[in-house]
Amino acid sequence: MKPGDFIVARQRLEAKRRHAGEKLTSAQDAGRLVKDGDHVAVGGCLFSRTPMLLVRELLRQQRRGLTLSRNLMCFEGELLMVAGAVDQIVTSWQGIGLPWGLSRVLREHVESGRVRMEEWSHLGLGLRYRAGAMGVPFLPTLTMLGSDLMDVGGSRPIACPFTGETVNAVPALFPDVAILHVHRADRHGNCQIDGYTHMDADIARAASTVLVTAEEIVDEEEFRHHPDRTAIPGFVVDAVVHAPLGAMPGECYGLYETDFEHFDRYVAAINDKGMDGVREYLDRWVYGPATHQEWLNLFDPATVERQRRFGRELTNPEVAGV
Amino acid sequence: MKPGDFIVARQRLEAKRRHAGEKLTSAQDAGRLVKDGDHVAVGGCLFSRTPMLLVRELLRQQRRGLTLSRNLMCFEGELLMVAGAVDQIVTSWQGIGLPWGLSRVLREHVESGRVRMEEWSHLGLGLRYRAGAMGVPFLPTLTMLGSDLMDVGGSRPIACPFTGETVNAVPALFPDVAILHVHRADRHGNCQIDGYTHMDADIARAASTVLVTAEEIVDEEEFRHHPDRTAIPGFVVDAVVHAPLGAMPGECYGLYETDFEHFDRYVAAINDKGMDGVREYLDRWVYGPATHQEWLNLFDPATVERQRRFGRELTNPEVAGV
Amino acid sequence: MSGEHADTGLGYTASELLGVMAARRLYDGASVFAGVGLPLLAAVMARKSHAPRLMIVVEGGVFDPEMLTGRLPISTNEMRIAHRATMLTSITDTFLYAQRGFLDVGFIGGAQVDRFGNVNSSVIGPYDRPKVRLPGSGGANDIISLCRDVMIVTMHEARRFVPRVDFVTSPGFVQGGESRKEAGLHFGKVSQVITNLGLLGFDEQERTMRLEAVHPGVTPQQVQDATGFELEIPSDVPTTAPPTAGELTLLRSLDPDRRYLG
Amino acid sequence: MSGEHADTGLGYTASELLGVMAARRLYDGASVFAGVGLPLLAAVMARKSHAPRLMIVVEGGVFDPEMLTGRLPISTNEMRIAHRATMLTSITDTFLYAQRGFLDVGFIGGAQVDRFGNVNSSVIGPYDRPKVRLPGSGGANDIISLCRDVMIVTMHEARRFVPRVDFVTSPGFVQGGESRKEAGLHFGKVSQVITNLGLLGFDEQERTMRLEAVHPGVTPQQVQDATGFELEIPSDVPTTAPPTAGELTLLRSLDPDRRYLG
Repeated sequence: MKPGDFIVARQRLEAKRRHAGEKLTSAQDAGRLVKDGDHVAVGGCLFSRTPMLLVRELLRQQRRGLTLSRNLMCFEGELLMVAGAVDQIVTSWQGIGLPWGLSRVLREHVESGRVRMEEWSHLGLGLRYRAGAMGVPFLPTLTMLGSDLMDVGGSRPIACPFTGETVNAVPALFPDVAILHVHRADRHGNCQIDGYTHMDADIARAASTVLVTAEEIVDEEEFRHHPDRTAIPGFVVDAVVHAPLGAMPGECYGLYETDFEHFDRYVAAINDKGMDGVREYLDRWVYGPATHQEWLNLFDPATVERQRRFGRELTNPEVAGV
Repeated sequence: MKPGDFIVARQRLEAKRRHAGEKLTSAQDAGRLVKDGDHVAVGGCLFSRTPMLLVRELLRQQRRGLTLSRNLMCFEGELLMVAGAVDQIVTSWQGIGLPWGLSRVLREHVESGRVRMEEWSHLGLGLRYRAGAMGVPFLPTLTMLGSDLMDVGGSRPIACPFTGETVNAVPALFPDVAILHVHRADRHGNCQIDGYTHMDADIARAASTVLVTAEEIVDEEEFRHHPDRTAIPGFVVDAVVHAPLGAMPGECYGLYETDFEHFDRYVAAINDKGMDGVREYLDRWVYGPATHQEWLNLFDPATVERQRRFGRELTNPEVAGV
Repeated sequence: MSGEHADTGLGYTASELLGVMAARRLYDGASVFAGVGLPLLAAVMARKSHAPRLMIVVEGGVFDPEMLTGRLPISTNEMRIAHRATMLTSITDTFLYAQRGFLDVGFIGGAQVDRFGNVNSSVIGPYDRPKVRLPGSGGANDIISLCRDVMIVTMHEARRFVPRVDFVTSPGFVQGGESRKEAGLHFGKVSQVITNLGLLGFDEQERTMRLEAVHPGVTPQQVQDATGFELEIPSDVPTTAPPTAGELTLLRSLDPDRRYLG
Repeated sequence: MSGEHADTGLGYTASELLGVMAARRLYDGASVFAGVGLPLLAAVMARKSHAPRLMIVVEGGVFDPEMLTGRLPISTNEMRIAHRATMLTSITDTFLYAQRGFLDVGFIGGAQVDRFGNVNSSVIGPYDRPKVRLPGSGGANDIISLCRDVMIVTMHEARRFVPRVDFVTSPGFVQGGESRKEAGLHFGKVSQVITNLGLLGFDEQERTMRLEAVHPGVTPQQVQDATGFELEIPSDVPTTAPPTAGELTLLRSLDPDRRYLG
């Protein structure tokens, strides 16, 4: 799809079999809705609410030629790059986090030309999703003007029709597929998110197909009891998969904190063995476990319990901060 | 301010004495922040969460030459028109509601040319506030194209720089003042809204000065306990006034329902006496009571209790609907 | 809508006829942008019968509400219409779902309709000094611009069905032909005009109004007589199936106080 | 930032010096867009001392958070940085508060800074086949474009302070003169570059970097030697007041594990 092509994007929505009923399905069936060459937008942000079950499913189903977009891309991007699933990433930042330094995976793949990195400012990419969510071809912004980022992704400086001032038009991004992890969903696809919402609500409306994993599958009554907590309405969603602890080793707000030691070990293996460190991780954590439960069984229960306690402590306002 | 002048709008924000502390004040002092000739945006929608204490204050302080904007304008617009406070209204619809027919007040003031009505589509006006909230001079939309509304308020059809397609650019609206009524606020101006949020969060960010009345003044801890419920952050707000039952005779979601009989009597008086019906209403309900409490005392306690019960019933999901 | 509460002599009123005809246009799994009044009643009725997974969306920021019997709402922005909703949000975001393409069906009314399906709810006479200042667009312009299929529901009177509306509040086919698309409206169209006399559609090329069906007991000539411009009338105009007893019973049960039905 | 943890020989490390100097720039009642690391520590420190009503905003959608001692965050998008916030929202909306003009102060770092205050955190070498692919802008471009006053905080090394950055990730004064404004950036500016050697600002006309102060024990020539282009150096360069014992005690108490301070 050409950047900003709101007409094709809407035609795709209209062409879809209308699907207001049951959305609950398996990760395998949800994953089959992704095709080789698709643009897949990943919800959450960095190591928060990364939809790891669907990331693993794309790896297990051996998708190829994907374009991957995410506002701050983390190790899920590295896994998909090393597995050869990705031709291009669209992001404002890629790494694990400051303590782990530059991403060797990113450097190897981009510097060699095997993967193209289309870089946007954080807001610039956010507005691209938002333009998609709004069904318009672009949004005007003041960010990125005067920078070399203007030329990387195809921003267009335009004259404001009212003031004559220069503003930056960023083209709408309409992903083929969005993959998201949320706190609660019902079988019709309604979703609740606790805490910060990252860009998930925009990504869901912008994408042609929306796949959601949820910590908990709840009854529709939960939504009728708290209607102002609904972040994504069901008619936007195509598939819902139950994935408790599904953002591990990252975090899910209020429920469990990121296990930073998991990333310590992951990065240490890369520093030790290069891309083979990632391949070993893939074997153990992605290709090994046949089900979500088998994957859960790989985590040390005491660690999981500790991360849950940390999550509760950090989001408990009774715990004094400075 | 010229339509869409984001530069002047931001200069006004920057020129304001930064004010991150105490915002709790009286209606009188809050009302003094509105000047003759100001553009005042009214929060809520129709008879929901109308900031009646501040509307009464503008009337009591005899503001003149106001431009009034609201997405669906209700009887607060009529009161201000009949009192001679308003030169122009900017809205998508004006009336009380379908059962009461065309607004005689609107007809008399607009047909005579005393008040100009700048009409936008409902979304069109919403996007003008949103553009203001975003700090950009305009937003593109597909609405209003092909209609005579394009010429009324100054929309501009423009060519999309990516697709070449025609989109409608609606200019940002930066009100001088926003007046809002919310469920809960703290003394630093943080606001919570229950249920539907209308356009209040956008209006607050778009305006140069923001005046809020709240059903309840709560401790900052309430916000730290439910941070994802905060609709408007304190640094956007200039004044907070405590106004329990402050949206009566209209509704406040979850707390009390609109007293439709109040509007029956109001409209009956207009049908009977024309504009004098409104003037008598002003005398009794606006100029008469010197304080918010005196105004509250004018309502029949049994009716207030009934409307509270209706409000609870309607928002209680345990009450079966069809 | 004067006359809408009059009995048609066939066991139902004009408003009941409009409600039933509107409900029949709704299909299971669809999302419908419904205003208050008959369209809302029609949507609830459809959900209670042939379209149980109909998603009702109301411009006040309300998704998938139920209704309390005897508490029919007066506006799109109140607790009565939000009862047991699965989602409550802002008004602007609600319309943006329509702009993105999520809303299948929309209903609007209006003071005047012209032969291209343009609707006026703004002014009779010139805009700046109108003879009659009507309430304004509200969401009507947005619904007709952004929803996939739009139905105009109105009483059929010659003073309403005018050759050219005084003011295009809500664009139907604008000037006919390709002019709607040329104005930038690539999506949505006025699919049908539902009146108390019949169902009207639009010529595929010219985009002028044509009669597609008459209701029981109505002749094509009666429809033409109640229309202020020349209608395209095919040689063979079908008659709609009359409201069934089941439809009427259901519809009436949803509005026992006859707040919308009169 | 190699060398940042080295003792300066004056009783504090380079990173402590940076933290204290950054904290001093913050004033009561201001809103500050703070990333993780030293800027966040500086903001918390300011709030604990001279700016109790400082509003900290974090791009992950976090307003006015507190911190748990010993749980300093690693990213702008996690529970550690959201602790006891008064508001949590979306990332895009958070940046839009900055675009509207609500954010007074922003801090950024970067791999390269040039004489116009442009910052590179994208690539060393050509964009398409870089010699070093750096992580990217994140929010740095947005902060420098949208906040009112922006401070660049970095270690002072000749390889960082280059005549022209390989890639302008975050525009300072672009090509100097009026070029930032001509590009459409009417607001915000790089007000100061805070390094371990001194404080630098920009000429009012040319917008080229100049030395404004040196830290205790540093000479202007040492600053020039650590800069890859010619600095404007006034004849009389003031020396900053050294971190006080109180400042250092407070700063260290906020990072007992020396996660940010090294």
